[in-house]
Amino acid sequence: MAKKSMRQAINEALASEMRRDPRVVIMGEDISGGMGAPGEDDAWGGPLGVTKGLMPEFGRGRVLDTPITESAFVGAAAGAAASGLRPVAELMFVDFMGVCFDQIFNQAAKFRYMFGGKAVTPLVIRTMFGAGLRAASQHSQCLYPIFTHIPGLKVVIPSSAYEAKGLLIQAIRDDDPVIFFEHKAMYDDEAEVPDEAYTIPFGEANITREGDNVTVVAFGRMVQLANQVADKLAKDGIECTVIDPRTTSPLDEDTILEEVEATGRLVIVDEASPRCNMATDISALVAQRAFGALKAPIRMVTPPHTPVPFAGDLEDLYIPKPEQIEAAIREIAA
Amino acid sequence: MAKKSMRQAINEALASEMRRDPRVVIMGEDISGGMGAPGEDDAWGGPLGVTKGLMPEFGRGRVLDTPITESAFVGAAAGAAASGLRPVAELMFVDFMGVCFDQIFNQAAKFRYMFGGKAVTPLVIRTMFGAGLRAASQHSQCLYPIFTHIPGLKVVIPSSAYEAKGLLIQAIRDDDPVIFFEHKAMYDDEAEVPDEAYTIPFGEANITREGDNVTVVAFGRMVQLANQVADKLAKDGIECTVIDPRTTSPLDEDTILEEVEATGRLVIVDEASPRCNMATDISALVAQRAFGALKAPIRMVTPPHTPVPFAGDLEDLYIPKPEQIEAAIREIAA
Amino acid sequence: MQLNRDDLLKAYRQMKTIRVFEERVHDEFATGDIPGFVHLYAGEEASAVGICLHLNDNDYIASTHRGHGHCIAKGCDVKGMMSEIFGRADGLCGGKGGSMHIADLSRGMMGANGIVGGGPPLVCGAALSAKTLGTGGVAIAFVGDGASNQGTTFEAMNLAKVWDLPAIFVVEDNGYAEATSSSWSVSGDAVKRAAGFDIPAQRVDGHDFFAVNEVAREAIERARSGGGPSVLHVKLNRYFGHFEGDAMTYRAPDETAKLRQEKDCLTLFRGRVSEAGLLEDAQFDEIDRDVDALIDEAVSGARAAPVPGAQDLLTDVYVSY
Amino acid sequence: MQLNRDDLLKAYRQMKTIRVFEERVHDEFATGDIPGFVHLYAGEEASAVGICLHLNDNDYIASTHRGHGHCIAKGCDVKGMMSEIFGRADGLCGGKGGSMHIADLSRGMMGANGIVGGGPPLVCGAALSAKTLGTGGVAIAFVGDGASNQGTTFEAMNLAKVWDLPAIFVVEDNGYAEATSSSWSVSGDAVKRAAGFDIPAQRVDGHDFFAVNEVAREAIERARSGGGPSVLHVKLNRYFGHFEGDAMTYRAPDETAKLRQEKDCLTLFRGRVSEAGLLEDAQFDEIDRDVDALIDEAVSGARAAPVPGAQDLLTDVYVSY
Ligand SMILES: Cc1ncc(C[n+]2csc(CCOP(=O)(O)OP(=O)(O)O)c2C)c(N)n1
Ligand SMILES: Cc1ncc(C[n+]2csc(CCOP(=O)(O)OP(=O)(O)O)c2C)c(N)n1
Ligand SMILES: [Mg+2]
Ligand SMILES: [Mg+2]
Repeated sequence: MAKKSMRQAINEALASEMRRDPRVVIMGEDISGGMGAPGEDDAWGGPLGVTKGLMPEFGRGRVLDTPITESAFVGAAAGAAASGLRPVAELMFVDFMGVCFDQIFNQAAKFRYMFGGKAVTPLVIRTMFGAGLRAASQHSQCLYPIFTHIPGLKVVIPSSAYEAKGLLIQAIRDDDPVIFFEHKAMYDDEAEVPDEAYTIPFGEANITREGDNVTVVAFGRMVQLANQVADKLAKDGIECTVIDPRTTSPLDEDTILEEVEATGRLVIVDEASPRCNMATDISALVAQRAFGALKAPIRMVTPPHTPVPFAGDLEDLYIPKPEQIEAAIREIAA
Repeated sequence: MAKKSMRQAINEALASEMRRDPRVVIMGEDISGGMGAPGEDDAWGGPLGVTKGLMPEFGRGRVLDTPITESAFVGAAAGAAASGLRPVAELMFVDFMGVCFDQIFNQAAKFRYMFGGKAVTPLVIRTMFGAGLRAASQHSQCLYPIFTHIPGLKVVIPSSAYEAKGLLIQAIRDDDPVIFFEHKAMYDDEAEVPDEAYTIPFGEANITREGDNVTVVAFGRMVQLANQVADKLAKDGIECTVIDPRTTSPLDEDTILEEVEATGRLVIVDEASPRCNMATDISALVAQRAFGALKAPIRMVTPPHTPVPFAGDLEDLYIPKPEQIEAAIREIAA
Repeated sequence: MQLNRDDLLKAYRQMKTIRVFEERVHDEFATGDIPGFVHLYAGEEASAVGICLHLNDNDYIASTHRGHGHCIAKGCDVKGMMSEIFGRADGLCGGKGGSMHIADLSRGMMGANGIVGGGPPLVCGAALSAKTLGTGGVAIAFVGDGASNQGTTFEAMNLAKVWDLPAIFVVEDNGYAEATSSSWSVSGDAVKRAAGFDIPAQRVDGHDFFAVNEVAREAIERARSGGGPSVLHVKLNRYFGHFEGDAMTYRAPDETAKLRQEKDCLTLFRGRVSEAGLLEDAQFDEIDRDVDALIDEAVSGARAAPVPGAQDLLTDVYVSY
Repeated sequence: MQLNRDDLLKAYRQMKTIRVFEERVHDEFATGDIPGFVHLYAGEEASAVGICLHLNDNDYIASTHRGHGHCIAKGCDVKGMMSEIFGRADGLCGGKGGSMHIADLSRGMMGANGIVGGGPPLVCGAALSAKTLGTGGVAIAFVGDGASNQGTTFEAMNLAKVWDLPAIFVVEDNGYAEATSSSWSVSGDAVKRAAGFDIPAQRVDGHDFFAVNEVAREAIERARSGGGPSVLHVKLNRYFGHFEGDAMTYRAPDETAKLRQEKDCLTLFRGRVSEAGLLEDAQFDEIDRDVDALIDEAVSGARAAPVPGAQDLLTDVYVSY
């Protein structure tokens, strides 16, 4: 197996599903790039090059660049999904959901229920999230708690290149609307990624590390940080179980509850804004259903309740840091 | 003091602030009604008559009907707030936030932070929420957890006509963007409401009932249900403290923590979808900061993770019911 | 008139079905037995029927909150619709959707929609499916005058043109959005706006079935043959309030009475067809009787049908859990 | 030409300031010391300056992600801007906003905006404030060709017309939205689209300061005197990539070089003004020296300025907590 970047893993997932199923089409702003322009074709392949090479292979009929018109093309993806295609739409930054959320949460997400179970809407929305690139308040948000809140959506947050490929292929084969969160600071992160297609099922958490003292649940890029910290603490005799839920909706409640039953201690690391986020969601799950096992307060490591600041030093203070995770674990492990 | 409906209480709050401050303007679809039409002026006063009578008193310059164009007029309200007016925009149903969320969460909510503390955006958005009117999936949602998630917004949920008047006047006088949630099934609910203007501060919970056994936190219409259940249980010797936080952002954490310290038992009643909602938010607060006091698992009473169904019997099953609240309290009170 | 007798019979039957359906829902609503918000299409029948007569199950439409007429014209089962409106388990959506969410994807009906302007983007998608899968289908978004001001509608028009989709946007301008006159809320008009996108557009009298049918034929043929999107601006009127319960004080006192007398699309249709000697009174009367019986049956069926139960609350959120 | 010498001097100084500012940010970005996404306005100066020359601090503008030029033309402090772009505590936004969020409400600059199409609704609000409070002000939204397809832009145009607001929508059509040509993404054009709303519109060569200044004068006078909104379609070009780091492979190889040679707004301005004998070379040269010195100072000031600290992270979320 070769080391591949998350960028390449996602590209491979798209290519393999487009080869496999002619109903898979992709769309988004500059996902190929150069429409109507005098220079090169496929000039961009998305702003970060993730979709590069797909248009040359699959043609403009299946790789659809769009005007800047998120409501129309995300809605078009929803409508296409309900009428026979399996579209993968790219919402460049999840921060842009505010101009097209209706088509996601009131249309795609609710078709099946409102229509009495008769609609099938195999829509995937890929989107970039997260802080760390000095992209400031309107290009750095996580927002997955908002999507997790909405019944009818599935929400996926891969924590590595390997996870990204398997989860994206699963997302494309899934018959429900899925929103797929790609951390913008992770595209160059490498992992062993098989060349062939593989799927990782939704709602099955990945236990990346086992230990008896503290359970740590983390999402997306925070999984990496949690693992680093756990490695470090192991040297001091504090052994952590680290859980990557992979999907926040559906959520693998059983694995989380079982692991908390075993350790009695829980830290949750969530890069999203702290109110009504995944850290609170999992805290609540455990405080309701594994209360008897808890030996210490639950600890949440999140950013503060502020927009994401621009200046590098402020942004670094904003994002959850290994030291904060470590402090939280130590505090309750003691 | 006279008994007044929540409809009238809100109308009085708007009228009193419009009299007091010429910068207060209101806008929304048919908030007066009849623009360009051959029949009566002020034909609607909003779809439920809440703003009736304001146009005749304040004129079309300050009571602005709009085309169906939520992005434009909610954004206009934000822009007007940043440039000298104090607008109150009506987003008819909060379910429509999906077509205008960007102007709320990326623009109004973030101005102050992004601009280094130099913007003041005294914007109020009034909106209808909640189930119970057989209005189906796209007209019955709560969605306040989404707004609570966003730094820079204040989120208000009055639980009675009295609360509505005082909190809305506070909202209009507040210098930050506020979203004000009116439960559509409560407009006819009556309470003693003073004729004169009064304010209820944000971030100060109301303890509607005191008791030693169980703390119940509820929001909006659920406060009424919680009080009913508490009255009933008192006869069986189970004494509840019921807390109405009034605002979910800012949240009066201290009152909640103090009361849980006292009772050691917590039930949260939230009409919003169960994932990443206020019930999880408060569970997490308590599991982190009052863990030592907790004598029993936290219990959350919420609807299921489904869209709101249309048929009456299904909707009644969907909405949290007194029996569920009672069962949750009894379970942990024992 | 390119229509044969069968077409005329079908058109009349559909328009009449919509009319009787809506008048009956109006009456039943007054009994208090229909829950929720109900928006009636009566008066606008020539638009839905005139347009959908050109369509088959391969074609898609997206409708609005005022969706009953489009549903019937697109072939949705009338009894299933009535049951849905009453919130019954045998409703088209199992009672989970109600009046504002009736859909039948198997007939190409993508749903009434509770969100003003919700449909146009969806229709771009259905048109894209048709184009990509080569089904030969077209997709039509019905929007109101009010919805014609919503950003989604403009975006969808531009996208349909840029992507060269077999999509048609029908602006049903009934003069009002709730209590607001379109003469105030719509600056410019739908035809000029279409010109802004280089999209061919036609204005048509929506009381005149034949006029609607004809402009729709052109637009649909253009779409089917790869000629891209069109806009139709259909001027018409609604007979009832915005929703059931609306006192309509914003309208002139005699407005609807006059419209019913002078502009009724059914009366105009019958008059014109009779005059041309294409159908006989007996044929009309037979349809009238059929339709009355059908709607009676639909209402009594709906009233007798079971309501959904607890077992239905949690299903249909996802295909796979 | 209705402009006096002071106007011409001011216009040249501002255009030159923008140009040197942007060329310098380009160079500084290449050193790796400027964080985040930076979009440069070089090449488009005649638009911002030609328009904003008519404005005062009572007037508002809303800008885009490509905001530096609008900021300078609207009177934002150049040193504060540079510090902001470097993320320093003395930046116009205390380092919290960065290039995409520079604002100064005291100068009527409502912010660059990271959301394409974010500005037009805000401008309706500023225009409403002006109208309601009787300030005599106008409000101008700058949008790109790409943003001209966003629903918010259309909605704002209709609302401005329906509310009869002193608002102007300037579509700065630089031929591209990221890597996508406006010839492909924009069906119709901005002038035709304005006609769809019955809004007066003008197309203008954005390389020609005087042409821009003149059409802007008309539109702004109309707005100030209660004549309602206008649209300007300004055709121009950007010299750098969409953002810093863009290799611009979608453009023709010699495209920007040719533009700089043939269409440069500064060169055209200087040539025309010199030819008419209105200003002398020495005057231009003096401004050039001033501007170079100012930008040098701005950069060295920004580089030397302290960064914001932990105490700044949690402030400025709310006015009251
Ligand atoms: C996004 C959104 N805004 C507002 C509403 C409330 N609403 C429902 S129908 C309606 C009027 C629609 O008018 P029009 O498009 O002309 O359709 P008509 O009712 O005349 O058929 C409004 C404002 C809504 N459902 N969705
Ligand atoms: C809502 C939204 N969609 C997409 C983007 C990403 N984006 C930033 S700038 C840009 C291109 C804008 O093009 P145009 O409006 O022509 O302005 P220009 O860059 O040419 O000045 C895009 C797609 C965004 N910031 N916001
Ligand atoms: Mg209408
Ligand atoms: Mg451009």
